[in-house]
Amino acid sequence: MKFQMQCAAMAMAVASAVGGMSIASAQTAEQFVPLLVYRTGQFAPLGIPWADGKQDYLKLVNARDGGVNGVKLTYEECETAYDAAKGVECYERLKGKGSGASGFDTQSTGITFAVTDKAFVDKVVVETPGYGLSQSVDGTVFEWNFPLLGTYWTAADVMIQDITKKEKGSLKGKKIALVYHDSPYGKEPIPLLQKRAAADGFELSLFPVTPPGVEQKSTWLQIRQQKPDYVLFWSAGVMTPAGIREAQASGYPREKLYAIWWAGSDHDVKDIGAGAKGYNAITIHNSAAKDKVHDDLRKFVYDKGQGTGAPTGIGSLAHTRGMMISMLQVEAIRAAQDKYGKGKPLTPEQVRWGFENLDLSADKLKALGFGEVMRPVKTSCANHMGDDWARIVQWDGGKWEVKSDWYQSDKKFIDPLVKEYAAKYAKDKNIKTRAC
Amino acid sequence: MGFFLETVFGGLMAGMLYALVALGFVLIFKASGVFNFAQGAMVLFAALAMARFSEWIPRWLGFDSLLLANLLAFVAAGACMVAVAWLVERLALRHLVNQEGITLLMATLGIAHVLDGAGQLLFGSATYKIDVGMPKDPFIVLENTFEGGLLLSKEDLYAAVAAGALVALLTLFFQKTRTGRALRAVADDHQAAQSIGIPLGRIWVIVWSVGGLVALVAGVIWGSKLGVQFSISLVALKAFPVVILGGLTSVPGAILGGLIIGVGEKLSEIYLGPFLGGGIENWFAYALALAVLLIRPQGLFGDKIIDRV
Amino acid sequence: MFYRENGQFKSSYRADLGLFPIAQDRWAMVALAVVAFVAVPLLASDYAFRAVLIPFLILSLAAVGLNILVGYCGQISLGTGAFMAIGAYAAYNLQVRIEGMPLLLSILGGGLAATVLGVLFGIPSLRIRGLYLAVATLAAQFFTDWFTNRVKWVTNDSSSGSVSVNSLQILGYSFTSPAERYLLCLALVVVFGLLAKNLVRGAIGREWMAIRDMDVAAAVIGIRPVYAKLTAFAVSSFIVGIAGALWGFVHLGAWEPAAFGIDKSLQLLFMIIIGGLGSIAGAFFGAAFIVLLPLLLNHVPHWLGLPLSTATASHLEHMIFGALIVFFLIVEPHGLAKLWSTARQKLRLWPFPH
Amino acid sequence: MSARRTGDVILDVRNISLGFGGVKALTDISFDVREHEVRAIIGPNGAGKSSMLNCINGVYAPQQGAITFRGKTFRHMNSRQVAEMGVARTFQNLALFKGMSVLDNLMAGRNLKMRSGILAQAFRNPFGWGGAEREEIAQREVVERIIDFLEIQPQRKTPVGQLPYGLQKRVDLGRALAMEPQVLLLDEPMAGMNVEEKQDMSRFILDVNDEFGTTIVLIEHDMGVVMDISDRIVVLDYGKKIGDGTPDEVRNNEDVIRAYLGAEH
Repeated sequence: MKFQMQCAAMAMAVASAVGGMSIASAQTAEQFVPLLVYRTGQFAPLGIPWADGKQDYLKLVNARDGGVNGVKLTYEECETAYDAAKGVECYERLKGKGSGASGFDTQSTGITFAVTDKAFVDKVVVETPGYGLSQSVDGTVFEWNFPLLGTYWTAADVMIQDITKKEKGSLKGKKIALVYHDSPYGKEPIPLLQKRAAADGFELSLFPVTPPGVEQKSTWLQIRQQKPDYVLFWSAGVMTPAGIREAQASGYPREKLYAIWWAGSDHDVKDIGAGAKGYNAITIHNSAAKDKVHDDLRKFVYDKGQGTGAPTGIGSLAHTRGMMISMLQVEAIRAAQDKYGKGKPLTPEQVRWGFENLDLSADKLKALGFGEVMRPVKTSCANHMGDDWARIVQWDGGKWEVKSDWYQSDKKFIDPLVKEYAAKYAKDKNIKTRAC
Repeated sequence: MGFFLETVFGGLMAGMLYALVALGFVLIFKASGVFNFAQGAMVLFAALAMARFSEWIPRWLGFDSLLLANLLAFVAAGACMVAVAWLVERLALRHLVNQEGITLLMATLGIAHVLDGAGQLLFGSATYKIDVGMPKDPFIVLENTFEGGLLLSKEDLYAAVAAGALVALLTLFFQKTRTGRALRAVADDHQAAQSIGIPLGRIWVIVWSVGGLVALVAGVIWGSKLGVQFSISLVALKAFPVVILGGLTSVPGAILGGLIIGVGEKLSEIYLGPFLGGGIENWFAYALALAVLLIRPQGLFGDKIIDRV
Repeated sequence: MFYRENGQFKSSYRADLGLFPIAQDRWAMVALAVVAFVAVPLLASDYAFRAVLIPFLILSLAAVGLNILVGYCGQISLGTGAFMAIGAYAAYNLQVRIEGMPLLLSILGGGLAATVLGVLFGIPSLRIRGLYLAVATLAAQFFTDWFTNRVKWVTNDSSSGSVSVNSLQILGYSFTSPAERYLLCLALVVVFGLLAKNLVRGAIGREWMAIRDMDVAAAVIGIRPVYAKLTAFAVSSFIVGIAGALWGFVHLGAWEPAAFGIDKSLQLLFMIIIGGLGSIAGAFFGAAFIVLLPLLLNHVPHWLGLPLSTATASHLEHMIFGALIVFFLIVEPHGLAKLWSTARQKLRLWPFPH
Repeated sequence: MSARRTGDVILDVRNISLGFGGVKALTDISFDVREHEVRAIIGPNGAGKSSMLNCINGVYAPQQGAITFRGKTFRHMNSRQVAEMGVARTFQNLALFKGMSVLDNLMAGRNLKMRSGILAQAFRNPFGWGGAEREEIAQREVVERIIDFLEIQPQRKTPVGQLPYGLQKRVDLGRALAMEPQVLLLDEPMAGMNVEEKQDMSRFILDVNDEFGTTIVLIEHDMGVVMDISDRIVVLDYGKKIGDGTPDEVRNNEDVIRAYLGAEH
């Protein structure tokens, strides 16, 4: 029996050796950025523009500024198809490339779990802007995780804030339902919402939808029966259009729907068009807005025919988010270079320092062409999320319209949760927390 | 009461669609003894073809009539499915005659991989639109019987009607036409059918084509509802319990099974779900099927097996 | 030439009953053991360990388990993922709930938990047969998916339903480096592989195969279908459960229920069909094939320097993978194990054709 | 013949009726089998001969009647019990375990005799700890004797699926013998054999009957063989018993003749 294992070992030794050669081709002044993506499978419609955005921005930086202080950005995509095991394989394949992987945006909750566990050992950064483990905000425990700009907890909190505003400041006796993708991703906001419900006196009812969620009739029949005042919609992939359709079919007003950002991209509602009119989505960035970065992208990349996706994709919500994520990655590298030497390729540890000392002021963002797109963010050793800003956009049947001003989550709900869950994680994995 | 009826009705509607997918399984299993795991992939492939052709054809031929576009697209997609059927028979089935059922099942899983890859490669993996002008908004009936009345979705209604029509059509096809009779002959006994000169190969191509067309209709219905994307290949998982509940070899079984599962899962989710924390309809459908099998191991309408030694 | 049986006469049945009746095989095995336990740990890269060898070993073990049920006892199961999941979650619970619970015991516990579920879902097999049973086993799959997702207790009340295990320690020695983890898996795989081999070549194995080949005749010679089938389910899901625990603890470290979804079940079924039904060795062949093929397909464009987009590449990968599956089923329905044994037969007589 | 050795009734079948849905396979069949005798059941195809054996084996459950074995009476039999009581069986159209080697097929016949539990088997080892290995070897020796007796030594390790028909029939017999039965039910052991093979087979059957004193119940179409080797004969036709007695009695029984001629014309 062992013989076959041997075959495997050898075959793989060869494979990895050859695979290794492409590593060898990396020259000195290059910084490697691994790109975990899913352009196929269940979540491809979201994954494609996201991946395009991530890659486009790196191309832009190379084309426009010749990299970061002269250090060219190299990158390689690896298809995960949103599958944890595949994701781990990609991570293992890319983590050592060049001077070391600058940071993994896994694009998946499941992969984040698996990779987080290894990142502690391998000492590479896992950046999860707007997803991942909400408690990983706590830098004292999660040295290598960076849920920048926001987590599902901040998102849920902001939704509640916006609803409260609509309800003239009080949710007493209101009914709010959470219709969620029955997976860790979908369940993430529950503890925060329960805390909120207790504090604000609204009644929270939970409606899990078994993935993939192509069939949600029973869920929406229940919604129709219980008539909640608002529905928070934590969906993904096909579950989103399916849900909106059922909402329409059961006559639930779309204006009362609040979707998480992964269910608030153009492709989610485009084809439903008028049917989704009034559908609200929270966004981590000012998705509706265009800014200099978009023009630059056209000028330096797409007009040269080097665009990753179709030019029409530029400015779409997911694409912009992709670019923003790459921008954060690049700025982390820049910050790290300021400390460890301009124009030098950096080790993952050094990049980590950059992530931990991000300070994107309004002017800086403006200079980068993101001034209109997002708000300033500043991370620290203890706070790996930085400042979370989010706002509500609404689908008017043809495009997204910004409906609210910027919100910031209410720390008095978030922070204790973060502490509690981070402590639990540290205990489970017996990680000794760093002092900050 | 009103709500209960709504639930049942919703279940029936959903069940009709499951039945449609299940039908594909049954047809193919009857005639070629293959449990076709690729059915879902076929639904996806067909839907992608339909969606993309209806988008491309007008551009190629330079006209803009939605109806015409859809008609042509449907024909084109149908042709694709026939081609797929032909290839499947040529490249796989033909070489796998009288293999174990499990081997054939695995082969269809391989085929499913190929179809998934090919479909997304040819037609793309983003979300695409099928617009056959299905009305989306609900309407209310029996307002004076129940307060609030019964809220029904036109889309579901049309979908169910379409599904029903297709089933009727197929039944006619099997009962009346020569090919239909030949198909049934094959289903009953391969050797015998061959010996009276029915060409198995051709029959398989036909039956897989029919399976493909069923997939196409299912694809159009689901696609126009959810938009066409990879995930609609997963509706197949909804059809499995239906198939075994009704009996692998029974067309009426597929229909009735579909309705039973549809209603069963909705009722379970709504009236049982809350006590179990919800999200139970998926496995409940299988549990239901399993329960029935324990009483009738060959499904409601399947053929009975007697040991002979 | 050197692979010859002649001159080796068995003077006792014991000799003939040995695992490897042919001397050359015995030597080959020894050599392989040395390579597996010594050479590989020294040579292989991090990537090879973590992304290839460890998953390969664990999946091989799972495939061995599944093969006992499908290949030896003829009961098709599409719910293997469920048994892996139960193994993983049970092991996890034992770890977190019992202070100082030894890792190996937790893993064994995982196996036992899976055994219970296996026997439970094996009961229908006494009445339901063939493809009906196959589809019915999906009930186990989807129920477990839901169960692990919904019942907070299973995930030790983790808010999201995802769990993560703490460092792997046995008798105070902690397995951190990929090589150590590889050896841990290897050791367990060898042990359970041998136990499985013993079972299938013994009385119980014959009962399973008898049920598979001709259940009525089996009953007539006094084999109880109930006992044979349920033991098959029990042993199979025990091994699968162990594999599941390893998959969660060693390979993933932290996971969500989706890690043991239906895809895993089908993947494992692929392994045993491609590798060879009713063959322990086949399970390893199959695992190697299914683990390596995508990686190789995935590397090919790199080697050839083809400028394929990620999407195109993975679509092609999908298609080629599927095509190869069909191709293998056509050319060798009995799997790689059969090819392997035919090759050995030829080698035995080489250079003569017969 | 061996008639002189026949002892008292060992197997007694009383008023057995069996039907599938509407179809009557057996109606009110009664006959007995004496120890050490060779008892034949004959009759045209579809007379219900195999169904009769299936009832004795507990494969089918008759709707009426009872079967008495060594004084113990059963409404219907349970395959396991039947086997434990020492009734073995061969099958009309080979019910061998095709995927298994000749050796394993015969060893399977010994499984009833094997005691070591699943754990003992799992931890089976060359040193004989736990006893599984020792047991295997002990049983293997018995099986090898049968292999010698049936002259199939060269095919030991061949999967039975690959053996020629004649040999498969022998393996089928061997598997039954491996159970060291007191009663041996043979369902058309010579069907589809050429003359030599038939002679071999009859020789084996008689040897078994003489040497081990095994009682034999035999279904066979070849009248020559039947008349030669059997002590008493039951004749079935359309699920009814139309004759019972010594070869000579049966030979001169009108109903039987009619049935057979009828069956031929």
